Amino acid sequence: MPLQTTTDAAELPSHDQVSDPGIRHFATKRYRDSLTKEDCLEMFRQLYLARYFDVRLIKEKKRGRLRGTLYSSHNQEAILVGSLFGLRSTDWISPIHRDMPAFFLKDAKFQWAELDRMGLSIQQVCSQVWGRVDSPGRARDNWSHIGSKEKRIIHSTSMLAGTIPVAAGVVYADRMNGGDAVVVTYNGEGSTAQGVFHEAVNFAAVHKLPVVTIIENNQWAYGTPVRLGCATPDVADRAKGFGIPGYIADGQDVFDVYDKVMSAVEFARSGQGPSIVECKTFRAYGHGDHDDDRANKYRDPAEIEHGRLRDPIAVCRQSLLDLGYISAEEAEMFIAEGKNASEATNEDFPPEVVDYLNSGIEFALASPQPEAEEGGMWVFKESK
Amino acid sequence: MPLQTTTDAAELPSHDQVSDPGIRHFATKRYRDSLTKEDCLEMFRQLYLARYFDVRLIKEKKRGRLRGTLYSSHNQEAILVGSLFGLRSTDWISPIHRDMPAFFLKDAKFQWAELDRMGLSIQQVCSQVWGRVDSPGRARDNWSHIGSKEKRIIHSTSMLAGTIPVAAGVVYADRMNGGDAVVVTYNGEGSTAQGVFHEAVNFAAVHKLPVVTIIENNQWAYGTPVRLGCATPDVADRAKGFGIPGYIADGQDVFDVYDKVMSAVEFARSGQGPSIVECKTFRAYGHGDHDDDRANKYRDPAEIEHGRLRDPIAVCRQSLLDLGYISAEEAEMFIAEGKNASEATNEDFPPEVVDYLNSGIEFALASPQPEAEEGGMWVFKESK
Amino acid sequence: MAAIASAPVQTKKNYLTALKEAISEEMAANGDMVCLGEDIGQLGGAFGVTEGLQDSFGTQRVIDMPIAEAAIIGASVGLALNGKTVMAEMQFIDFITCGFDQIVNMMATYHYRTAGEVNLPVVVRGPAGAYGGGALYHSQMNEAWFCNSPGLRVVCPSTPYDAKGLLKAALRDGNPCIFFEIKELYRRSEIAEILPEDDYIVPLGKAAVRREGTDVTLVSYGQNVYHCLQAATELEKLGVSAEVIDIRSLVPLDEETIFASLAKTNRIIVVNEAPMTCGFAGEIVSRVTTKAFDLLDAPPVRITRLDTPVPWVKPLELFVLPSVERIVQSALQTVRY
Amino acid sequence: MAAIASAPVQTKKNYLTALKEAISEEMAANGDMVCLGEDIGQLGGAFGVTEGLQDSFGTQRVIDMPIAEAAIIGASVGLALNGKTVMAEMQFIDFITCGFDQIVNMMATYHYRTAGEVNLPVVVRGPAGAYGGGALYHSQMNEAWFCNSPGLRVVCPSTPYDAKGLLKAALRDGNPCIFFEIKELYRRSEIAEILPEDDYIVPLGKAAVRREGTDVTLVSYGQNVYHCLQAATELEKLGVSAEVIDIRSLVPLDEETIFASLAKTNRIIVVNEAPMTCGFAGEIVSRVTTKAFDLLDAPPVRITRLDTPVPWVKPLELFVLPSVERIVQSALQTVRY
Ligand SMILES: Cc1ncc(C[n+]2csc(CCOP(=O)(O)OP(=O)(O)O)c2C)c(N)n1
Ligand SMILES: Cc1ncc(C[n+]2csc(CCOP(=O)(O)OP(=O)(O)O)c2C)c(N)n1
Ligand SMILES: [Mg+2]
Ligand SMILES: [Mg+2]
Repeated sequence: MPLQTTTDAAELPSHDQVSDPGIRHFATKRYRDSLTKEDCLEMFRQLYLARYFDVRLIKEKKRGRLRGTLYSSHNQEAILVGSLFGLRSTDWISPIHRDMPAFFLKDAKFQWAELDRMGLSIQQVCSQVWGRVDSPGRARDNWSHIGSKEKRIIHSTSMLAGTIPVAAGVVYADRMNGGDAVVVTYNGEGSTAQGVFHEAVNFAAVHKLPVVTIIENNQWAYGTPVRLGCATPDVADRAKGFGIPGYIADGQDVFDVYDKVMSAVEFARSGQGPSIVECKTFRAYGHGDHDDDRANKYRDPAEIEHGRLRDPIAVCRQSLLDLGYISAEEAEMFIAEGKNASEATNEDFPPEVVDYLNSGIEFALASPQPEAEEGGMWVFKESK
Repeated sequence: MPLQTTTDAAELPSHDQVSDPGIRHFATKRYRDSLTKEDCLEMFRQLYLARYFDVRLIKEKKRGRLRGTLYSSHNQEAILVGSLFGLRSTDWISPIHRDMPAFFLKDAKFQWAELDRMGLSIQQVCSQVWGRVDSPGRARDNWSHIGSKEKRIIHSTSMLAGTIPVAAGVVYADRMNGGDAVVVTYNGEGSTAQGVFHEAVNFAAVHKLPVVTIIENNQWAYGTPVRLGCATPDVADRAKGFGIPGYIADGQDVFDVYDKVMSAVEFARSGQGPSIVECKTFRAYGHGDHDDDRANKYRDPAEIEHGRLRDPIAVCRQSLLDLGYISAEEAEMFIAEGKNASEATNEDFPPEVVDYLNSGIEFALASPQPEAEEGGMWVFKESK
Repeated sequence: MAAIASAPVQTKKNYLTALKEAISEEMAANGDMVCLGEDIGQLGGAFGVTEGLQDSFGTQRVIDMPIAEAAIIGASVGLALNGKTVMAEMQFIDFITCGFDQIVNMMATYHYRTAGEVNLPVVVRGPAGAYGGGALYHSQMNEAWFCNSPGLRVVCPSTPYDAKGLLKAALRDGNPCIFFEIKELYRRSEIAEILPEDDYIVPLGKAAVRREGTDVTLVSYGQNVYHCLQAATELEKLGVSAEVIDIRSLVPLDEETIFASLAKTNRIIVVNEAPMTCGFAGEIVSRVTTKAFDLLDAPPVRITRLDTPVPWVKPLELFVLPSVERIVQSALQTVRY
Repeated sequence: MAAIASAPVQTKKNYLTALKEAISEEMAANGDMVCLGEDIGQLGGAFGVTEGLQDSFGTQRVIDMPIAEAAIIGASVGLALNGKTVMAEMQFIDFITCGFDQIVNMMATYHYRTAGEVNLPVVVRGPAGAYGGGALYHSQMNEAWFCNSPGLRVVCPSTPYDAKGLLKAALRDGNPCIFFEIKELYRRSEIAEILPEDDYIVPLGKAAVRREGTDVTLVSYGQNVYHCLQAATELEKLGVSAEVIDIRSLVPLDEETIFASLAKTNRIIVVNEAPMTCGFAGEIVSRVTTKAFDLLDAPPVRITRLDTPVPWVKPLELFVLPSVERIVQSALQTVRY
């Protein structure tokens, strides 16, 4: 058992033996145990990549190069990296506003520097961010509202929790076709108050559909604390109302997220149905970049400090050190944790990470804006 | 302890001591224990009244005197009588399609034969059924969609579960005014799949609003069995997703319903928040009278027989016998149980019950239809 | 015997049967088609439109859904996104409000925001319309909301032939469609008709001239077509020749047929049972006046429901709805203008 | 010092401040008023419209709601049913779709179905409108849905004065109201103005003539009023005198002011940034052509958003929306007709 769990993990009976649905705070360890050294280092790199994407975009925005709101995933990257790492190319995902890196991290295992993958390419994602024609949606909708039928990413609207029923339909169709795809949907804890969340998870529960609903519990929904949106001790308790498992993961620990999400994913894939995985984390900044200043008013400084204490990069690095996967010197090469965009420099990140994003940005800048006339196109598919 | 519970009731700690919200299958016995002989006999009479209302309306419809669909509450009357009996005149209710008798049973304790009460009068209810101007809504909307601000009954639309947020708002306002009113809302088990059910109960849970949500689990939502709408073992398990208590009552036993609902009501009244009370019952006929024939096809005859075995009138009578509140002779005077409208006669019901309804019907038949022009009125309140 | 088998007696079929045939034939022809809705399986639907469908195609392709309209629409989108053709039933079209966001924001726009990568062959159909005593929540014609939400086809047949042909066309069109069925026509025997044995469709965006005339054009759809036809009969007795157009599909709209009629009559009355303000009657009036102003010899007329809900008891209900008499009176005024 | 205190320098106030003042003044005057919405308390709302409100009036009267629009509307109905006056904020008006059923079926009809026993003083307000790069879900003008749903007031101010006066009027009106705020105007300094010290309202159903003219009438509301005014300025240079009407309230609509203008100009162009089909531009065109046909010397014109969603990137967004240029060109054509 090479990896230490950061939580006080207790061995649970295997999934098939768990008959009473409800919270499973701790999944079995078997999924994280099967990660190789290469896997672990890859996940570490991906954390840097997600962080760098965020830091860089904030810089670009400050330079006036970007339009729209930045919803930072700073301090929450372990959820994306850990949840995406174990997916198969046939699996679907449905990220939300705070999950931009998910688009290129999807199915990035071992090949995140390659261009052709089951996720979107960094070129496509950057083209979207810069509003260019090479965005997969030709920049018709903004920011995180991209996706790809081919790459199995569901396009969200702004309406929170709105993709969960779509996700359920997608895997229902897959199951009809004899497939074994799973869909992983992402939602903030605040979004679990939406009616459609309930309708969709309930439907999935009734039909035992392979829908994994990740709750990124970053304690805040815009300016509203979790206690004003949810009265259960844990947001994962929502699962009890549907008769499905609810897992709780340490959202700062990429390996714990991997563990719990893979438990949920394989539970789903084996036909046992949907589940909820609450990943406990903390929103580092404002809701969006426009909210950074105010977020320091409606949130207690002590709470912010505490919430940012366990940076996912640092937590992962410590695990790798403990495992002997990196040396003390290697560990000190790139210290990105805790640094806001204004403090971080390219030197804080592995060069391949910087190069990777640069290649995307360069591509995007060379891509033209769509022609105005496109605004009038594609309202309907032309009939045969 | 004069009353026997029909379920295997275990003593629970008092409400204040219950810290972990979740299912409480068995409430304390104290509420039913405080019922007097007079109370019990009154509830027995009210069961007859609810049943007679149903039987008589079916007869009237067969005679071609009524328009619209009849949603029979046959076999489910104990839920209405038991839940309404303990309410105060300041409390609100929100019944649905299957709960027509609730309108006149509300606050009927000791005075159900009087004309002026906190519920609607039988004259008003009959005027609504016959589409007359003396309906509290002047027969503008149909059947169960009546109510009264004055009598504290929320008007439902057809959209299932749609009154629960309204109920939450009503008691929020009451609490602001320093009141201690509780609202009791009624919903079928199928309706718990609606998004608005989730949104409203969640809101109530967050604010500990005195909202008691009764689930009439009659096993069927129109032509769909409960298992295709809900994946939890009990529908009351929905409560766990909100962090609130979920009670389960024997919906055939008026005293058990009274017990559990009063537990929920007093829990709510004391500021501890909302809860769900699942009353297990069985829909005797079709979804509506138009569905009677089909309901015998999509439902197993054995299931129907089993579901109708414990008629609430018979169950109550047996309790009264056991308690010595009625004699064996008295017990045999009115045998209404199990009888469909075609079989039942006025002789099967206590004469005061028949008279009571007759007075309502007579009144209604003397009440005129609204004038056509009223169709164009009251779209807006005229501005000051 | 052989002769009888080869030339069966053709029976007239009602509107409901026509819809049933459209669905079961499409299900048989397209293995990738799925139906979902409340009570559509074991029960066969509140009105029986899907009767027998689950027996024929199984529980996987004919899904009894929880009472959750947003989930029904959202799941339909997901099914279509992953290659299925979907028929989603609203038990009454009134309940579509509970899945409204999924319709106008998720489904209607999917093709647009993916620049054409994704198209969704989803038909959301359900019983609609008043005149039956259904009161506020079982009588609505809320088609205007969807006409004002770009990306949706909006269709409303008035005959069995059209019901079948338009539903098939909608299911094959590849775009999301809100399909308004007039429940008061479901079993109306007077309009039953013999349907073609062979597969056919009625193309979306093509109006039908139900009756030719020269003095005034009555434009309508759904149940009101019959009010117009009755009015035309009465008007004939009064010496007025009315042309009756059934537009059948609102989005896309066949403007040409309307303009061609107007070129003959120079007078137009639009009849529709939805509330007037921002309803589709106004849309037709606007199209005509902005695009064919010179054809008008008299002001166009809207005959619609008053701007009220649909009340329950009969006199009130009829008071707020278009009637044959209102059409006749308006037509007389218009031709005398 | 005393002089300064008694005659403070009056500062111009923007649209947002005007709204803030309306709400806080009504809250102060009416102890039975409650505000609810997402993030309206601790945060003060996404745009700051309720900034400071919770500090002044407490958490019980200024409620931070879960992200649940149906619960927000439904709870508003309940509060109003039990005697409260309610301001409910949609974080963006686009999200009203998630509470749509509660609005059109529960709230709009309550007065009607209780034959007047219950009336609901609920204003549902929220930021609306395009031109700001908000893309499909932060740009909508979906007022037509509500105009087609009897029982709702529908209001859309374009100036700080009106924003304050109309919001107060709506809160006192006693009927449910959907109040469209134009977020692009929230902080536009050019339109800031000095507001009366004393309490005032702008009555619902009264249009404002923003500029007088004789050749063509431009009718609009919200942001498009400024497009019309700019177009009028350019038209003046070209020798065309345009009258600009800001209707301000859609339901009820001040037809008289429009007809009076038309009596002068005999030409009308309606400008509106919502989709064309079944939008409010069509409603105005229909009212004019059915009720004031003889006043028209040229076909009325609708200048609206194309029947598309609002796309994100600027060139596309502007392509689908009404522009000053489109108005000018149309006006020139119209006067030459
Ligand atoms: C249906 C709906 N209502 C309101 C909003 C506005 N809104 C956008 S993000 C947000 C907060 C979301 O909080 P949470 O779900 O916790 O996700 P987080 O932003 O914290 O990651 C709100 C209220 C929305 N997008 N959709
Ligand atoms: C939002 C909505 N969707 C669908 C319907 C149609 N409908 C009316 S009653 C009913 C079944 C309700 O079942 P349940 O909640 O179990 O109540 P029961 O009739 O069994 O008492 C359905 C589907 C409706 N009224 N509202
Ligand atoms: Mg959050
Ligand atoms: Mg039921």
